[in-house]
Amino acid sequence: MKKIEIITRTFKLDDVKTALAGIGVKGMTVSEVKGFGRQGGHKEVYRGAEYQVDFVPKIKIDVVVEDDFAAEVVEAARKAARTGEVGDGKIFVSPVDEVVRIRTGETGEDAI
Amino acid sequence: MKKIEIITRTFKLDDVKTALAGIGVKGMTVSEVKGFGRQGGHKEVYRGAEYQVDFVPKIKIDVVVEDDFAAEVVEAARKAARTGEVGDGKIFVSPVDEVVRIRTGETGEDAI
Amino acid sequence: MKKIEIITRTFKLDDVKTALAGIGVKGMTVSEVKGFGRQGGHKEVYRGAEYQVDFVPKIKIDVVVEDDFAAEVVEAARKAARTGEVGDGKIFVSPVDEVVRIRTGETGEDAI
Amino acid sequence: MNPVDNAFILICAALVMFMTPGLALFYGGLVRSKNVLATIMQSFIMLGLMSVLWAVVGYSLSFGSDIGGLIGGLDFVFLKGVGMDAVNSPADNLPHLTFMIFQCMFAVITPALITGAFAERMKFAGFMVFSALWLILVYAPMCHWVWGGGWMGQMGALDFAGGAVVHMSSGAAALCCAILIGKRKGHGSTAFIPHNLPMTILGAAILWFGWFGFNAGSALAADGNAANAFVTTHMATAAAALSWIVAEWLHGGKPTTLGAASGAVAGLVAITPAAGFVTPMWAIALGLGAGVICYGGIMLKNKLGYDDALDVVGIHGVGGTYGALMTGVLATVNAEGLILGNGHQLWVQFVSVVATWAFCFAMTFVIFKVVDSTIGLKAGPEEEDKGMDIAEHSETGYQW
Amino acid sequence: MNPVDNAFILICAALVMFMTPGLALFYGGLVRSKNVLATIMQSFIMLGLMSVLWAVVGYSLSFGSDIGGLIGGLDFVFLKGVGMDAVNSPADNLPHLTFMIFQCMFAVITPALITGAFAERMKFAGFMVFSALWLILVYAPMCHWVWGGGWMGQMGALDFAGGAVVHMSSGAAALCCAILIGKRKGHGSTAFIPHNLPMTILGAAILWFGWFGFNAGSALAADGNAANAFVTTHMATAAAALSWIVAEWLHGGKPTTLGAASGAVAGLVAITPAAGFVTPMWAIALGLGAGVICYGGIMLKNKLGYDDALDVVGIHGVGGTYGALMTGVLATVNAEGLILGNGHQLWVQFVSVVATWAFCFAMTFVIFKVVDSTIGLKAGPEEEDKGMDIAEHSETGYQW
Amino acid sequence: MNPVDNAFILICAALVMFMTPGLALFYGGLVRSKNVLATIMQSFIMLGLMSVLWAVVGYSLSFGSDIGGLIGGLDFVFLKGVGMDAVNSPADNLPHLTFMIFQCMFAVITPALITGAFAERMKFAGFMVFSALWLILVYAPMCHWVWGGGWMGQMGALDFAGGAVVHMSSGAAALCCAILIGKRKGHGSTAFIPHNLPMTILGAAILWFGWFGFNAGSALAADGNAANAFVTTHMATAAAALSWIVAEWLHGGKPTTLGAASGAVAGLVAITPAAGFVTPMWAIALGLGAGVICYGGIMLKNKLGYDDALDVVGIHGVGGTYGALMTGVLATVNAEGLILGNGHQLWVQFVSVVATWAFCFAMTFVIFKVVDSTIGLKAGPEEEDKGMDIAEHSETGYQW
Ligand SMILES: Nc1ncnc2c1ncn2[C@@H]1O[C@H](COP(=O)(O)OP(=O)(O)O)[C@@H](O)[C@H]1O
Ligand SMILES: Nc1ncnc2c1ncn2[C@@H]1O[C@H](COP(=O)(O)OP(=O)(O)O)[C@@H](O)[C@H]1O
Ligand SMILES: Nc1ncnc2c1ncn2[C@@H]1O[C@H](COP(=O)(O)OP(=O)(O)O)[C@@H](O)[C@H]1O
Repeated sequence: MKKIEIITRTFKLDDVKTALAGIGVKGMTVSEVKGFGRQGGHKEVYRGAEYQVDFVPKIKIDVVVEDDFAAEVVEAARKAARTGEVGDGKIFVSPVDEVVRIRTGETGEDAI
Repeated sequence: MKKIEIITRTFKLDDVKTALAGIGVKGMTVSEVKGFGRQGGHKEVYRGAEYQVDFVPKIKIDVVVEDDFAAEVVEAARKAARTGEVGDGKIFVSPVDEVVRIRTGETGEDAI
Repeated sequence: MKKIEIITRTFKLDDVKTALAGIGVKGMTVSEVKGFGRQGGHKEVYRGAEYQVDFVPKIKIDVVVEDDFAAEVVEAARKAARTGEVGDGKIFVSPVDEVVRIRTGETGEDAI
Repeated sequence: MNPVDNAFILICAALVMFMTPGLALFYGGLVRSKNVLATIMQSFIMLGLMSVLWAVVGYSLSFGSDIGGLIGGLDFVFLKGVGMDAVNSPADNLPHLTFMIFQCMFAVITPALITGAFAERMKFAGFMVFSALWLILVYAPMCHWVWGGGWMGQMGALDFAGGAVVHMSSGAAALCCAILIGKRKGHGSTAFIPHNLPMTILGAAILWFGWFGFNAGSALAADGNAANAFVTTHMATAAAALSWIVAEWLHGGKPTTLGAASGAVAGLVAITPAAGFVTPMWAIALGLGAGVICYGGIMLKNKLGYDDALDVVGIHGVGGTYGALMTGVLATVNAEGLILGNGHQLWVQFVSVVATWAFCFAMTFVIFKVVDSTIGLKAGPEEEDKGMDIAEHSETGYQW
Repeated sequence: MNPVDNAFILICAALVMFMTPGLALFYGGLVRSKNVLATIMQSFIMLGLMSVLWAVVGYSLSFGSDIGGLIGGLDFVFLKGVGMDAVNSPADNLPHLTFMIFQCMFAVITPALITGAFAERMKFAGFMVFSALWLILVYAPMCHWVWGGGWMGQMGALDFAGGAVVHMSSGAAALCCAILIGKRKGHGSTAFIPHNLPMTILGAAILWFGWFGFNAGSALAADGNAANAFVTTHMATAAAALSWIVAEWLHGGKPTTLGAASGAVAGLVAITPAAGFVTPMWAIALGLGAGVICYGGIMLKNKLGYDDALDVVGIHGVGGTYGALMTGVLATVNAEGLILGNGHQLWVQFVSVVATWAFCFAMTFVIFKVVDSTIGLKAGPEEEDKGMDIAEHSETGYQW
Repeated sequence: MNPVDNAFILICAALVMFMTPGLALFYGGLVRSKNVLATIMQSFIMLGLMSVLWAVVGYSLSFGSDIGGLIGGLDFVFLKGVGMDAVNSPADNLPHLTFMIFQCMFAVITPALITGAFAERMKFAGFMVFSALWLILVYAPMCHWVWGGGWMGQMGALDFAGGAVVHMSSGAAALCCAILIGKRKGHGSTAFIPHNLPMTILGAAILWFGWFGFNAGSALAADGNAANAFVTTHMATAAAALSWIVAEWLHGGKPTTLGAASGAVAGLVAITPAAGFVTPMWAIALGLGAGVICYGGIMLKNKLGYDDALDVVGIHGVGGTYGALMTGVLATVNAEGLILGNGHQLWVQFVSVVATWAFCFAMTFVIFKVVDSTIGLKAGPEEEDKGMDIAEHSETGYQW
């Protein structure tokens, strides 16, 4: 199985979720993260003291899927998340050895 | 080595931590996440406007352990996290190539 | 490609970021996490009721890099994050099969 | 000069001053967290800008010697002749300064009320100019017409504490601004969920607290009228908080905390013109209606589709109008409304409602267009994405 | 009618009104974030429900013409005969409306105090009915007995601003409710850590501020007694904030911010019955005791094991009782307590304490059982898990 | 005894009391979230500690019969002879208790102001002792010198509501403490970003609201002077909020919300000594200057490099000094300043400024050194890392 991590803009969460649910993804897990990249940050000023903030708010969506479903998921996520501007983010795919559903104890592809 | 990701209900954090510590896990890292799955979300209403919120608060516990300890950890976590209701969550196991302890520079299993 | 997860003290974020950017890392993603480990937690008291809090605030920095760059990144992060006290944290290295840049659709090392 | 009344009105003025930061929190909690400071700022800075303008020229335009029923003269510019005694004071029981500063607090909060309409997408520089012009071209005339000896007051329109001057005027301006500035990015598709409702409740509580100064203080004396206005204010507000949550409950949802707070504000708004003219039990009736009607006003907005972000029209526009008309119906204290057989009063109220909406909408339209085409008012889409806090103020609200 | 006293009491009434949202924040900060709105709502909506009920019938039951020392008559239902002058007013220096609204604010906050006991697990619909019944069946009689011409006042019980009427009554009700509703899910095994202590401190600060209206206003005149009550209130509160943190410090912990805020509230509660009867230095002594004794009351709860979530019993029940008894000991201003050799006063206080606890506990028991078996009061376990904000109000407090 | 003035000053005292928790929030929002409670606590607990000390001895040292122009006698220790009537009252229109408690609130907030200087790194136990000594050895003498019949007042120094007594004294103490305690860990390399600016704005709003009690109440009567002080306070504050954001705007940044709040506080500070002596229009001028000068004061700190964490020196030290001198220039009401040709007044103000800075700095130095070398004041580096909330109070501010 594969874990697909989609790091993208916060306001794209709903679009990506809908796109993935649309192709049959049954579950996913989302975290709020801060990203550093080409996009650059912004300046903040407090009582005249300037601070450069290099991190921008992003979301990370983790989805674990069967091996042969992975490419389709990546493609759907990419399309849904894309705006074409710097800062759209990345998708990482990595191997997963095992999955367990806590409720039932099922393992492997049944557990996803 | 293996990384075990346990995604489960927030109020199960203490139970899982205690169970894992009980079988000899020395460290873990926890994040607050939002989960989408079979459990379903809830409705929110603000001045008459309804919003469907599909994400429910979950926690994710990451534990990296030696290869042959992984199965035991998964089993302990599964038992501790289980309520039997939809939404108990998932456990993912994936490979880790290398571990480094920052303080000492130790690597591999010594570093866990 | 490799994913390097650096779990360390919150106030080390800027140092690690600067160190990694210094050796040419172009992007990273940061989450706020809570860590359990040898460092131990602290006691909290509310109206005379004591609670032991075992988790301490940490940050997790995820960086995905080319395979042969990984060792250098780990070393730079380790140096920047180190204080020598218990609680400095860990670095985990794991395999990544594929990377996609959402904006351009580039894949593999070009996408990092 | 009566020291009791002086003491009472000074404390009331402090209470009314406190309402503007209360409003800042009420609004601030309703926006997304990336806009919290910009939203708060638009109310808070009115305490700075409007106060100074009021001293310089606003007070004089409102309360200077009447020119044709339309505007006050320049007698009091730079507070000339506004002193520590009652000489020239429109309220001869109060030091002129006391009367002036009590009125100042009304001039501060009124433009702040409008900001809810264009929240999350307004540029700060343009906003400051817009507000300054609005004070002079909309608020000061309205204030003069009703309280400063102008035509509405002469006509006999009843407006105890600002149903027209404060709430209809800001409601009409809000409607105009919401239409002209256009929708927020994502309106209709994204959820705009309040980021901090406890802050909104706190704001509503401060508003309720301060409104005692607003309405009871509008008696301008610590007499039985003040007591009555105090009680009607409290009772209408209580009733409206209840009826709003009942309305949403019956309408298929749950009774919400935001509903209770919104209902309270709706009640406060609706009782404002009536506070000194109705009895406490009629105030309860008026409040029960206010909660339901303002809730309906917001449902209507959702239908019509303009993006009045924080419902200034639904609460202040609708509530103020409803209150002004009901004053013409229910007045029995120091005035006679329809229920005492005086249909004329309702007609007068109706005329004042129409005139207020027409004048304030039209004038706001002109001001908005002028400022928008010179300095610019609407923030760009990238600014909206980043949030106005960073884009306009280089700050962020929270660092947990 | 005395305009000075009218001005003073109207402002005091506004201050007391502000206490209820203060309490909402005080309690709201202490619960888990998933219950913040429901907790705030249970206080805030009392401003709506209790105020209207007070005007309709509560005021009359409390201050209508005495019927056998037990309850007031229906003379004032729907505020009949409660006017802008002092006619019929229990305080002949005040407009009747002023007296009525000042008392209204007490009737609002008292049932709100109870909500801390059943926080995080109470259904809203049942709660509303429970509170309405409680006002009529518990608060109104208590208020009549003590201040409305009923038997406790006749007996000579001293209760300056509501030790029995407000604090013991709500404390006894809280104990009853905490036992009947049962524990929160996870009680004993999970940590229930306050989610927002700065909010709690803000609430405590608003309570302290508003309590000046509560206690000094209870002199019902802007005289030396008001000055004394103001000072004793402040000094007892200051002393109790100090002694609480010293108690927890010595008891093996650290001096906590929550301790300082809790101590302040304990001091405010304890001085309430005594405020007009003791000197400032005795108030300090009384306050020093209050901080320690209420801290002890909470330690006791931890032993006894009932789940009084936000310590209403420990602070209002224990503090009110202690204050009532100490009034019988320390009274030297306009009354004579034990230290002036008048043991009888302490006995009278003791009788009033026992009667208040017994009556309020028993009556609350009946009301709770009736409402619970008809409408239902306790939320289910899934609702508790989700949090009452979503379950009961379809809202969430924060979206960062 | 005048009941109007009594009512007015009691309400003003309540307003001033509310300022201390307002300050707690103002400061609390500016620190990092791990220090929010400790910061709030350092202000809040002053309500406990200073109030009790004031009753025990502080009031007497300040207002007891003058001893050589330097200190008050022990006539009023334990509030002996401080009663419900005007006997012995320094203000013969007020109950002695009313005067005492109004002054008490000033004694509470002054040491709280200092805490901004050593925020995020001060131990609690040492802090409590430091503050107690500071009240007795710095505040009480200063208060006596200026208002209690001491040499500064005799010399003719004008300080309407505490430019020297409250703001310069705390500003000088803050400078001394910031230098002695040293920098926070990471100062210069890490960003110390405010964790909750809405909380800071709320604090500023409460300060502004309460300051009406502070300044108008300092007229000690509900007369025209109170009206004037009320208006000058509001206008200077409004003007300073504006001029601060204009200064930062021109200085190359953006107009910030924190700037508006900081400017408001700077205006409040600067007008404090002048409130009763200048006209409203001069107050606007004074306020415009205050915003710019205090902004400059903070820029200077960034140059000089001491770690006055929350800018007590820049705002209270600089603002108080500027206000005191400007009082000597602009006074035209009940006094004559330079603009009326009375250069002597400016000289007197100058002398009082120098004496205040010198005395307060030196005395604070001694107290700090003594407490630091016995009980200890600076927290260790691990405590700083963990945050003072956990290290000193075993609590955390938020659990989302
Ligand atoms: N090598 C990397 N490892 C981990 N996260 C990365 C990496 N590069 C980029 N990211 C994440 O992707 C986000 C977007 O990257 P950025 O370079 O700003 O734009 P783009 O994806 O359009 O090239 C970053 O904010 C960061 O969260
Ligand atoms: N394929 C998946 N990838 C990542 N996370 C998942 C996936 N499926 C489920 N989850 C996580 O597990 C949680 C529980 O899943 P859910 O389907 O609600 O119930 P259950 O685990 O009982 O089948 C989800 O909220 C989500 O966080
Ligand atoms: N096996 C593990 N799996 C995941 N995270 C771990 C593991 N061990 C430690 N950590 C993380 O590293 C942090 C530091 O570990 P700790 O044992 O306290 O100190 P040190 O790294 O100095 O040995 C922990 O707070 C936790 O977040």
